[in-house]
Amino acid sequence: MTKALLWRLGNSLLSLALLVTLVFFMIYATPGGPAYSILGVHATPAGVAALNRQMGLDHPVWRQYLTWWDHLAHGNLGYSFTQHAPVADLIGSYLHNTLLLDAVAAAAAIMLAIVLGLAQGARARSLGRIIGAGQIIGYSLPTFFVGTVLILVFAADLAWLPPGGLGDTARSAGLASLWRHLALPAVTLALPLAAGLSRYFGHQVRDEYRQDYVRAARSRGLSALRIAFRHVLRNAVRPLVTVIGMMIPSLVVGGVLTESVFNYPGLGWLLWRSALEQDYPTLTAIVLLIGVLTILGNLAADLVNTLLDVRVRYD
Amino acid sequence: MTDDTTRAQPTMHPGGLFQRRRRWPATFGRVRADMGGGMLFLALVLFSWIGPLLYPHDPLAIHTHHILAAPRSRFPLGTDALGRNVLARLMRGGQATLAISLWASAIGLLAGLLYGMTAGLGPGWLDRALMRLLDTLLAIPSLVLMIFFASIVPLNETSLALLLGLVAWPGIARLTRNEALAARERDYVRAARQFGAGRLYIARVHILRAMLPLVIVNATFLMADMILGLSGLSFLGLGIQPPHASWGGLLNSGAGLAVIGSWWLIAFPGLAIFLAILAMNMLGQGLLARLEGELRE
Amino acid sequence: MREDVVSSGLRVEGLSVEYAAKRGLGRTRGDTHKALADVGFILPTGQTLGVVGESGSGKTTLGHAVLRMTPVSRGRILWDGVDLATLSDRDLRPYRRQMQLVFQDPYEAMNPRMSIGRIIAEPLLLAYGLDRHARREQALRLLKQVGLDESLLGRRPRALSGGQRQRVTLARALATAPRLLVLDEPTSGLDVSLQARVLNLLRDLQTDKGLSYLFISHDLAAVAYIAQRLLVLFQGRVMEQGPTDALLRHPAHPYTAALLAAQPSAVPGRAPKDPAPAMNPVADPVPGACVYYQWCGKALPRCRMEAPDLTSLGADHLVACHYPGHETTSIH
Amino acid sequence: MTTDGLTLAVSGLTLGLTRDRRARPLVEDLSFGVARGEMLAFVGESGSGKSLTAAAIFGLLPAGVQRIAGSIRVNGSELTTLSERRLRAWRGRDMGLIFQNPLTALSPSVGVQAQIAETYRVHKGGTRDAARARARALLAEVGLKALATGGDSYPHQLSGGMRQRVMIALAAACDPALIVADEPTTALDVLIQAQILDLLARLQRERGLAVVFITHDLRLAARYADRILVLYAGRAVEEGDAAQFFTAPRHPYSRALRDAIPTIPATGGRLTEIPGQPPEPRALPAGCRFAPRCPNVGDDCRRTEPAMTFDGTRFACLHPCAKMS
Repeated sequence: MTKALLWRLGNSLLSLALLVTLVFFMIYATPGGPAYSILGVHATPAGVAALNRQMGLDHPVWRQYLTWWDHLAHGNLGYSFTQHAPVADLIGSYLHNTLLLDAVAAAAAIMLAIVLGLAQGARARSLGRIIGAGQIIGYSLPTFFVGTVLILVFAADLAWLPPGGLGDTARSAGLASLWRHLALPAVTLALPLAAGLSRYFGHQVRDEYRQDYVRAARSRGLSALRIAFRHVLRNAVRPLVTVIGMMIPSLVVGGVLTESVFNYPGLGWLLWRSALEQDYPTLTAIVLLIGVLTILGNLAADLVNTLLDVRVRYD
Repeated sequence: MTDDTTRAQPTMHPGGLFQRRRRWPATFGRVRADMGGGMLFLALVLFSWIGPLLYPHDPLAIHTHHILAAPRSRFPLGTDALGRNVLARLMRGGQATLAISLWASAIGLLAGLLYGMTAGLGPGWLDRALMRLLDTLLAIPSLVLMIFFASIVPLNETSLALLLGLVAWPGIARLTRNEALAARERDYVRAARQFGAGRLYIARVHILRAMLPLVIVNATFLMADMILGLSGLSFLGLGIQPPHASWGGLLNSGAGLAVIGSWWLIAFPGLAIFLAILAMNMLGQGLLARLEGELRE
Repeated sequence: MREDVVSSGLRVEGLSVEYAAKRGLGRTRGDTHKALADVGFILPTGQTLGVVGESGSGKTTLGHAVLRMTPVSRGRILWDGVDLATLSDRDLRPYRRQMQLVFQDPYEAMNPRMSIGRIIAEPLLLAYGLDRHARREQALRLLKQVGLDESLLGRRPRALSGGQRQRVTLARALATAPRLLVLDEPTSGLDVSLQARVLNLLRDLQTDKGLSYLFISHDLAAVAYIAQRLLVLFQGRVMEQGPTDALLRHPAHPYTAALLAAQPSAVPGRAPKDPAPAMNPVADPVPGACVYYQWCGKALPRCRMEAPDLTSLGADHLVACHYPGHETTSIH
Repeated sequence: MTTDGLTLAVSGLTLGLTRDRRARPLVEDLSFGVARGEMLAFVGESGSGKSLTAAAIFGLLPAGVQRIAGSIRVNGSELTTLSERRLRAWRGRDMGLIFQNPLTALSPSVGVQAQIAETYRVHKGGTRDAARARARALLAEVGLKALATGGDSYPHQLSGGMRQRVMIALAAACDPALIVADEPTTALDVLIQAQILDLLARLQRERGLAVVFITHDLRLAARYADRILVLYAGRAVEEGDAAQFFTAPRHPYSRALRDAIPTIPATGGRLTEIPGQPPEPRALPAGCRFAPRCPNVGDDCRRTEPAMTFDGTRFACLHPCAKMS
């Protein structure tokens, strides 16, 4: 078991190294290179050359690559010329906001998914059909559309909740204000997640119900509730851990769109702004960070799964 | 078809109390799902391409006297802030959105198939290397990659289709590879090898054909992702550039104005995107259910 | 073994198949799992060798190894005097046609998307490159040979019954006019009445075509019906082999005896039951002991100290036991 | 036949598809009884309806199949009129079911002691500790002393034979009067098969259980059961004492089943084949269902469905085989 854990850890480290390399070549392959975008319309060949020299971009590839690693190792993610701040400093607070939003949305989505999935799997014919229709609609709804509509209804028309941002005073104004600011983005983000997760979980529950052991339990006179909670649920939740790990990319994608709609100062919003402003150092750093978080998330899910369940069923 | 499956009485072990029985009439609901999805998609395609023939209005024409006009007879879906006809823009935007998404899906499907087949049928070390690379690529969510590249390349229909397609293939690649690996170990493939079949024959006849239906069904989900991705990019201002219309772009330009009452600017493009994605998801899900039903023994 | 017996036919010597035991971090060196250890037998042309053993005994691996469908670690597979174990894949090709495998699960062995006609014709296409017309003709002939109706030609495997499927895979195996068939549990999934039909068909085909069979089964009675010689495998090792009659009448190895006692032979009424030995799975094998030591009802101290070699009891009857047919009180 | 004193008495049981009303029943007019301490073997090929009958006894018919007629009495009480809730109290307490594949029939993430204890407590109440103690005693009784002491084990940690022993312990947890074993050894090796059936026979003797043993293997039925009932395409074709049955089956199908099995030592002759295939429930032949495959068939067989008659054994055939063969 220790070996299995080490094996997974090694795999993840390899993925991380590959990721860093991949991102490096993504920037390296940028047509014109970063100097052009930094200088923008003022770019002259001489200016570009000077900046390239200044940033070490005239060195051979391998040297740039090593420098890239060196900088990363020292936590140096570059300097944002549009925001006039080191990228590492910039990212910190945005990351914090994003993690907050993601955590709230993910928690809501998971809880909803378990309830819906259990109901769907246990009552595949009647209720399951209705929930199934809701799910397919739920994850077909584009996040940015839902967000816009929510703003329109709850912020513009009803004026119940703020239309976006986190409000400069959000933190100082206390938890209530924070929740009010979080409500709409969190709902927007959680909706497609809950739809996808509950569908997966519902199938899982339904498959468990088809297993022999459920009928065997019935043949021993166990009640439906007992079978559902003591036997079926236990088996159906296990794969959910993996799925929650795999949920991270959807969370990020949804997050970028949600944060843009609501002007929520998170990583996704920053990614969007820096893409529009062609702020490559920031853009690169965020892509890298998201990749790292995803890999770590999957690793965490793997580890939890390994700890929970070392056996291989039905082999 | 149904007759054959119910008539077959396979059961490896005779008897056995609760052998899973195939429920024959249950496919009815699923058939409706893929039919409904297909019809919906067809309707959107007709709207986008045949619509302009029936409603020939210039999507770029500016009607200065009708700025932000609410839907009524002259402009059935109203006008935007520059006084452009929303219905005409919606049709033109549909062409752009659907065409680019289709091309992108085709590119993604092809690239994914090639990559997956190479990994699944090649030697073990190649498989391991390619899969490691794929895992890493998958660690960066597709929209993030799209945003990254969209900020670099000049944006037009061709570059968007390429960009989306090249970001989209890993999912298909992984599916293809897994299916190929599974198929390789099937007894009928071993049998073919015993008859002297070469790698290419097995790849073509037994593996590709066996998994193609599943891969194609999954390409419908890919198409849904592409519509969402393209619309998302356009919504973020990184897709089709104004003044050209796309559904996501319409939503983007309308979002600010909707707050002050011009609801039609977001309602119709938003609905269009939703319906297009829904159509593909329904189609895919229905087809998948059929396929599973067909393969379940 | 006598050298002169086999000039034509199959002769296997010292066949071993080992898998690297995979654990977590890739392969651990030297850690091998012995699926087959030092297996040898002779199968003269036109005869049947029955391979008997329980799940995990390595009997399926043996069938696959003989056909080189699984990598062979050591040993010789002599087919008409040519060692197949050393041939490259390309050199092996002409021999592959001469020996075919009939899979345990016929449904798994057929591409579900192909018609029965195409399935049977596939080897004809691959081995001889026959045209469509000739393939169809041959497919019809093969179908008839296994007693199936030509109306099945256009059907899919899933529309067939278990017995029909098994006969289709048999027809396909016969397409390349092989001389040896490896039959892996060909009747285990079939109902009794269909099982009889397949067994009879196999007998008839053997008489007609002079085929050799390597017949793998856990059903001792089915094997006894069709095989002239038996090979009893336990954990990848030969426990006993010899002529069917002698082996069943006077089982020398305690494992063979146990198998025989456990057979649901058609004893009318409630015959007194021979209690089968306790087969509790024991975690680790005792190093240096007979592989059957932990299960054996007749084990003596020597069995723990020293693994027995395969020794002759005369008349082609070999057994790997220190005390063949021995009646003593066990140390267990 | 009097049903008094029988542990299980089934009469006129008819099962059919819920949706397809044109189809003939899957099981038709089936009657049998099992007394205390007796083992009755159900023998038939796949599709003969033997497993459906077992499911019907427990009121666990798969979706799409329903009981059309017939009575099922356990210890004299009618089960078919009970509500699902009332019937639940009977399952596990008065009758236990053993499945074909113990790996899938045991709950994978609950320990085996816990599963047995759970079943016991649901029906008999008592403290957790008492139920655990009972579970341990049962495991020891079925020959799993190693599992009866110390911590709990999960099904995936056990071998196939051990799992089936656990299944038996589960079925016997509440001292039921009846055990139905549905192909209990089909998934097991020969040696384990013999052990499991020996165990079942021992429990039957020691506890005076009524056992219904469902199998496709006539040899196993003959070796372990007191009586044998042969099913063909949903109908009973013959029923009788195991020993007598094996020496002189009267129904041509029973005889064909017997003669289709290879024996040890081999007799040298050919095995008897049964031509054709069992009929589909949707396309049953008129008259006797076995007529199209029967060597003794006469014109009358294709017209009238033969009723059960008694002549040494009970059988349903117009042209039975000779009394001594």
